[in-house]
Amino acid sequence: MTTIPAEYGLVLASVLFMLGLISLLIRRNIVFMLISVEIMLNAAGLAFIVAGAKWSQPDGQVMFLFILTMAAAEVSVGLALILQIYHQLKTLNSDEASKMKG
Amino acid sequence: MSKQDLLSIMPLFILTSAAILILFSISIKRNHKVIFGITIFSLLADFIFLSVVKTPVSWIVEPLFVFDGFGKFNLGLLLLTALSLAMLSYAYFEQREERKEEYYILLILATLGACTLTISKHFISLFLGLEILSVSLYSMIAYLRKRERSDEGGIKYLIIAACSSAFLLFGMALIYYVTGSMEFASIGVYLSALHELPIIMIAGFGFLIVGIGFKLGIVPFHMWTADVYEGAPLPVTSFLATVSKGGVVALLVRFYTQVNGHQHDSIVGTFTVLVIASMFVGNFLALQQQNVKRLLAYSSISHLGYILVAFIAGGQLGLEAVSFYLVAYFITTVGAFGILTYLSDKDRDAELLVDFKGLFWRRPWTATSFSAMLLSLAGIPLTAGFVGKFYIVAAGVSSSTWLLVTMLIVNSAIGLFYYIRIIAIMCEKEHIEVQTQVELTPSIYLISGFSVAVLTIALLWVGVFPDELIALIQSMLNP
Amino acid sequence: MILSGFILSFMIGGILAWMAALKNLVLARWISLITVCFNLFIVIILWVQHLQGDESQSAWILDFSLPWIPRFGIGFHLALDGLSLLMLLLTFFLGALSVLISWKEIQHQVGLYHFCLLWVLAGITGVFLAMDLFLFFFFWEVMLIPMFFLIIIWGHENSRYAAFKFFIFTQASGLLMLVAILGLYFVHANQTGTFTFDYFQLLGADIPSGAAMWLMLGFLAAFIVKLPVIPFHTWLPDAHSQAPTAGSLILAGLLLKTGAYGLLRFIVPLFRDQAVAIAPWAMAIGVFGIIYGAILAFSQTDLKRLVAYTSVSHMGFIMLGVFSFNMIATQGVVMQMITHGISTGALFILAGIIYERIHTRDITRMGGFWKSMPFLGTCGLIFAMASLGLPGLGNFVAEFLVLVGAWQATHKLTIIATIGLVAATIYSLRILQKVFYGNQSATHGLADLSFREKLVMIVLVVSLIWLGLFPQPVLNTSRPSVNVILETTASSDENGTRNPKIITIKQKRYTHE
Amino acid sequence: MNDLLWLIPALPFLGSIILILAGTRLSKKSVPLIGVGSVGVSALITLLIGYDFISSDTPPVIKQVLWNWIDVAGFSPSIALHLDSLSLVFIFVITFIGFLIHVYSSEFMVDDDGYARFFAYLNLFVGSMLILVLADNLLLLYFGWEGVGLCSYLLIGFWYQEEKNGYAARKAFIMTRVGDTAMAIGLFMIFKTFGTLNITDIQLQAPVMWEIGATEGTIIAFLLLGGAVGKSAQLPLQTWLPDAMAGPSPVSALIHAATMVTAGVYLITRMHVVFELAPTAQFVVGVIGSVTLLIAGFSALTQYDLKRVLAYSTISQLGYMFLALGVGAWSAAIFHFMIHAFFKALLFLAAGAVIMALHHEHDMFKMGGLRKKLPVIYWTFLIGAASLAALPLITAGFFSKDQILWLAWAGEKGNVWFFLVALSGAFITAVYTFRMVFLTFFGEEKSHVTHIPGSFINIPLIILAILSTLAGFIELPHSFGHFQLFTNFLNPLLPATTLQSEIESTEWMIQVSAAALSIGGTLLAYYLYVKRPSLHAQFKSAVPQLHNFLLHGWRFDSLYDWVFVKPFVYLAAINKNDFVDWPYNALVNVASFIHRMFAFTQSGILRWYLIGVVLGAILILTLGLML
Repeated sequence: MTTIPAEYGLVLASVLFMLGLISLLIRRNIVFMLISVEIMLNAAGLAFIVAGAKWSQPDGQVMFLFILTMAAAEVSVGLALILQIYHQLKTLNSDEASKMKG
Repeated sequence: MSKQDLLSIMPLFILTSAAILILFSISIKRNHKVIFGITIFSLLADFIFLSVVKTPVSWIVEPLFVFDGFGKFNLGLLLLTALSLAMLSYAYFEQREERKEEYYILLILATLGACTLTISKHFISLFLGLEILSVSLYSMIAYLRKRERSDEGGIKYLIIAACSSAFLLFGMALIYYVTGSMEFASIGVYLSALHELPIIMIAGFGFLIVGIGFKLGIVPFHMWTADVYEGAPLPVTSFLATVSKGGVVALLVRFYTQVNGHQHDSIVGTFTVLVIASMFVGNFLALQQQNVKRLLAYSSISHLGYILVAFIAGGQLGLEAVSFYLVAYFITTVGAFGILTYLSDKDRDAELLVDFKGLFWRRPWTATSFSAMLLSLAGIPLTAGFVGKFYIVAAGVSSSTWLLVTMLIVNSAIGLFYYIRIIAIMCEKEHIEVQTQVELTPSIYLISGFSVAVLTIALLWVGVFPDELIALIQSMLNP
Repeated sequence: MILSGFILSFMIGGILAWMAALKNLVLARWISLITVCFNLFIVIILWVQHLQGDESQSAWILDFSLPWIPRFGIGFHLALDGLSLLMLLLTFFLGALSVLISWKEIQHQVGLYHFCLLWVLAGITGVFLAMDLFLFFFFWEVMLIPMFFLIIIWGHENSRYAAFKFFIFTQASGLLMLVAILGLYFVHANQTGTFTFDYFQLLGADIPSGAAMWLMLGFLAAFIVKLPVIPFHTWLPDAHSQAPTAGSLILAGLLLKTGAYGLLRFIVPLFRDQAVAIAPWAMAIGVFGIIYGAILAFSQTDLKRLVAYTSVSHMGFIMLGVFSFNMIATQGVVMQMITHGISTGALFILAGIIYERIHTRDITRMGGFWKSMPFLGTCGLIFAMASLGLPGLGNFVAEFLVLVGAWQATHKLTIIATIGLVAATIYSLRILQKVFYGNQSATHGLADLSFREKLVMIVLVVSLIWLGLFPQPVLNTSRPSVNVILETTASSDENGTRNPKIITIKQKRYTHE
Repeated sequence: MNDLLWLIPALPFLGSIILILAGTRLSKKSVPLIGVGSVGVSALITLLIGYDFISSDTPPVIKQVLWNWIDVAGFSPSIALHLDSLSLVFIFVITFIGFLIHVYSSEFMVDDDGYARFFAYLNLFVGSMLILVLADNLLLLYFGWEGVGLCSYLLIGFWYQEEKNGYAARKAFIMTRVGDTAMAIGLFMIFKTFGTLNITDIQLQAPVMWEIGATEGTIIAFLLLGGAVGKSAQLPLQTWLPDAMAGPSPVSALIHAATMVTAGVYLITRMHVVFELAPTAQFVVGVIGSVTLLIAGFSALTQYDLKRVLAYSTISQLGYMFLALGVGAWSAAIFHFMIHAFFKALLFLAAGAVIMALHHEHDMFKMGGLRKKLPVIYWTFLIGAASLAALPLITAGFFSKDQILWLAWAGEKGNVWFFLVALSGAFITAVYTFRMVFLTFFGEEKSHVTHIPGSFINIPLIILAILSTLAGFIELPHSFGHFQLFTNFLNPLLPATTLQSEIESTEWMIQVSAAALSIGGTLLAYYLYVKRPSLHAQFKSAVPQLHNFLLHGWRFDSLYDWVFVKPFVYLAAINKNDFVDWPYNALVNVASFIHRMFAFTQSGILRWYLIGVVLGAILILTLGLML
């Protein structure tokens, strides 16, 4: 059977990462920003898996599990915060949340 | 897992169990005093354990942790800082209507994360520590839910932190991809083999630096600092400024030394640029800042710059300088924020410069100790900050990194201005009418007052007789 | 032990005064007065003993040393020689006066005031005694903070600006010195392997000339900002004019002297060849300062500002003297440090007294005060004469010695400097003209001096005349230390740069001793 | 007896100290007791010491070291007094005339509320002047030199309520100070050369070290000359003296006629060795003297103010002395100094009395006809004037001036130009002197006398009048008598002037011409101001510019004003707030600008920060790749 070269995986991961990053930059809605961060994290996870596969070690996948867990925790806190923000600002536009500056 | 491993790792266990204990006690009955007691006790116990129990000089728990003098020193430092923060937190949260108790859990967990960082020798432990720290910080920053700014700070921190940790992870992944190992030491071995870094490696290190730079709040990842500092409750702000940064610095030092980065000009050069930028940007941002919290945030940016000067200078002296400066900086910062908490009242933090007008005549002692803190930040003799700065300059001169030393000098000259500006405002003669004291028994303030006093004394003591501390650091670093 | 006693007594006295002020203001004043006078008394005894002692003894009179920060080889090392003895005399003398003159002037936060005052004195004392470079730097910085508070809390209308300027100028230059000190430290360590900040050991270090130049510039920066030398003088007029009277007195009388002291104690012995190398520039800039300061002084209308610029002018003589490297000039510099301290301090006190009466420092609003304040007038006359270098008063001896010595080194510059005396005449007489001559402008509430003020004035006048007619004790006291300083300079012609001027001076000295 | 030498300067100092300290508390009686008494006693001691001095066959040199002033690396001037025949003459004049003037002042100033202050200053002056002439080293001399300068400043500005007095005083001090600066530099050079400032040593070493005309010697001589010119109000530093008349008349008499202004003469005579080694410098001395005497003489012709006439005449007479020094007629110069001290003091005191009598009227054209009203003043003034105009045979002035004329002609350093200048000067002197006399005392009365001077004013006048007649006879020219007490007295110290060969015979011609000219001048004055008073008015209207030009002392003041004063003041004014400060302020502004820029980046917008992070990442990557 043919194996996919590791570089491809890495490229895919980086593309994914880039996508996440760009959407993070262009999105105003905080929820979407959160989602794009998740994409970036998963991209990193993918990169780990690829690397692990390259060296045929479990560590990459272990790392991926950790990342998932962390992402979950992050999202939960994030959503709670977003609720609070919505209560106060009545909007999810991140640019509105700029009371502090200077 | 050997008994030795257990003993070594015990400090982390103690913290964890403390957190769980608090969880239980909350579920039984909410009682601020008790919770507070438990927190203090556990942190204290942890510290005592650390300092009393004899463990071998350097013990490695494969593959994640290493317990050497440096780690232990920073561990102790972080624990003490967390302790003093906890003591300051009591009065602060007592007068606020939100539910206070969970705060302590978060505090302990965040401390745990920071501690993990200091002793980690592996990407996984690094990642774990970092995330424990971050996640608990998200909620700590936004802890005062009623406060709009608190939430705003929280969300900002959350998004940027997540983004940066994504960078961090991706960087790790890349490094892992190249080297096939996630352990610092073996990465170092791999690197020492080749003299020219491959591009992916550079990218990896770059992303790593992004992640770490964010946590340290050095330029150009500094922008969140001011807003978050301002938004967060004061104890949390000081936690951000001290414990979280301290842990990361310790990690950075370890990683840097183990992969011996100072061999690679690209890394050194990058750091140099970042450091110089941080010093300048931090100081200039602080120059005419009207909000003390933000001012301290900006000044912390430049102070991180100072620390990293010694870090780049490297060598034995550099390492000592970093540790010493961390101590001095922690004492000073905690003290400064402690005084802010001490002055804050029910509905708002004392953060605007006008709150300090004529403080010398209203509260001479507070003002005196606050100006001591500020002078220490400015690096004026009789204070710990001076010796710290001296140490750093010494390190820089000894390794003759003249560029950085000159920049350091220039910046401390600039920095003088805004520190003494606060002092000047405190000296101003016209008294503004003393605002009505919050309806609390002063006994609550005793704790924070006490801890501030202790910090001030420590500050001056270290400033005048730094020798004990230096001896301690040396004994820890090079046994 | 006595030496650390001086410093400690000031610190403790300051704290006591602060405490006492919570109960009773007069008590606080007395405490600080007694502290200073006690030290003055002790140091006078030391001096008398020293004068009775034979000439041949070594330059160093007392020495006190404790380990402080072994890690860096920093010791708490104080030592006293003739030069520092004189400086201490001056410090305590002016210190006592500054307590006396702020007796009535300061009514606000008396305790804190005396605390700051005494701590400034402590810092200055430390600077004059420290024989460990780190310790020196430590005290160098310590004396600034209380001074800063003195200016900003008890200063005049624009005190904040002045205080900032003062603080930042001196601090920034001080940091440069810190770097230089560390550089010297490591250079010495690399050569000998012993890490130490001790003055006497560092004297031994022979530094690669390239590095030495930079290190010297580092030291120089701190000293010439303090002195101050054009173009680093601009902090001085503001600080002097805004500070309370005692503040100006200490600034002019003592803080500037720390700069001069530094030049003598560190620049010349540590970096002989480099000092010789830059000497022409240093002298030129000093001479320029003499003229420039005089012209600016002439144009001022704020009395204290005027006096401030006169001290810019006078400090030029110090630059000129120090960098002509010979006995006469250097002795002149020592004299100048003392006499300028007294005479300029006196002028500031005068300004303060007038300010207390008419609440302005603007000389265009003064005039004809001789009529109502003849005593003050007489004193003012004498001080003005002192500052224009009238023979029979201390400053003449100082300036003449400097000029005679400088003539050995350079003719052109000395001539210009001497022309500076004319300029000095012009501004000094302007003070008298505007303040005491003419018709009485402000008649209201011009009582002549109170007993306390008279006492201060008389003490000043007497000391000036005494220094003018019997300067020899002072010169004898400083001779051994000056000898030491110059020996090192002179010995630099055997090894390294040959410098004709120094050789001639050496011959001169030996033929006459 | 000679051990009392130190008392001579010490007593006046003591007196002034007492007066300063106790001043206001003393009564009108006791003030003059101290003030006059101290000077009187030192005059007495002077007489005693002088007696010893003369009676001892070989004139001794008394040296008295009081204490060691400064001693640094061979620079060791001490406070030491040195009395020889030259300084004896000076201290005699100073103490004796000083005493008379003190006596005079005790009445003259009695109504002034600064009575004690006046005597304090006056004593201080006498003390410093004595130090000046008794000093055995140049530094101590400089001490006295500056001291008298100070006193002159104080006394010119004695009436301090008048702003202009203050300015006149300041002018005097600063201008003399300019000269002093030159002198100070001279001292530096002397010390560099000889390693000492002791006068006798210098006089001994100088001939050894330099041959005649040595550059160094010449420079030093010129520098000393600078000092002398400043103090003695010679060109180009003469303009302060006329303004100095703002002081009370006794002050003008003592300081600005008899003693201080002659300090320059003293200095040059004292250092005559140096000047003899520097012919150029000495010649310049002569030139300065002659030019000054003419310029001042012409200015004197046009003055209105009685005292200003006297001031200009003083300048002119000092010019004579300088001329004498220039031709190496040392003793002649000193002799003229002494005589001049007598009659000029007399004239000033008399003028002061007149002015007081007319209630502070200075303008001669408002006086007149005082001959009857103030007989004593009139006669004494007349005698003084005669002596100033050098009317032949009867006046001391004749003999002293004649000697200078003769030596200007016959001395080997003299020449015909010096002589002619001196001769014409004599004529001018006679004219302005008697112009003064006639305007003041003749003609009809223009303002009436308010105050008749008492005996304390009259007696000194009479004594001085006697002196300025008889004192001349101690020194008679070769042509009749050849009786040279004074010259012989000074001789060992001051060498006699060597004459050109076989010129002796012409001396009587000189005297005759001088006598003729002075008499002629007197007559001319009589014709102009008594016979045909309209004439001088016509002259005035004929050439007003010339008249004003002379009236304002050849416009030297305006010249200096343009060349020195205005530029200085302008320079000071434009730089009042110190342009060195600008760069620092600029720095501050730049800093705050940068702050605002950075603060702008802290927009508080989340995505903005994220962009920051990303940019940072890019930056780091590029850095990593580049480095």
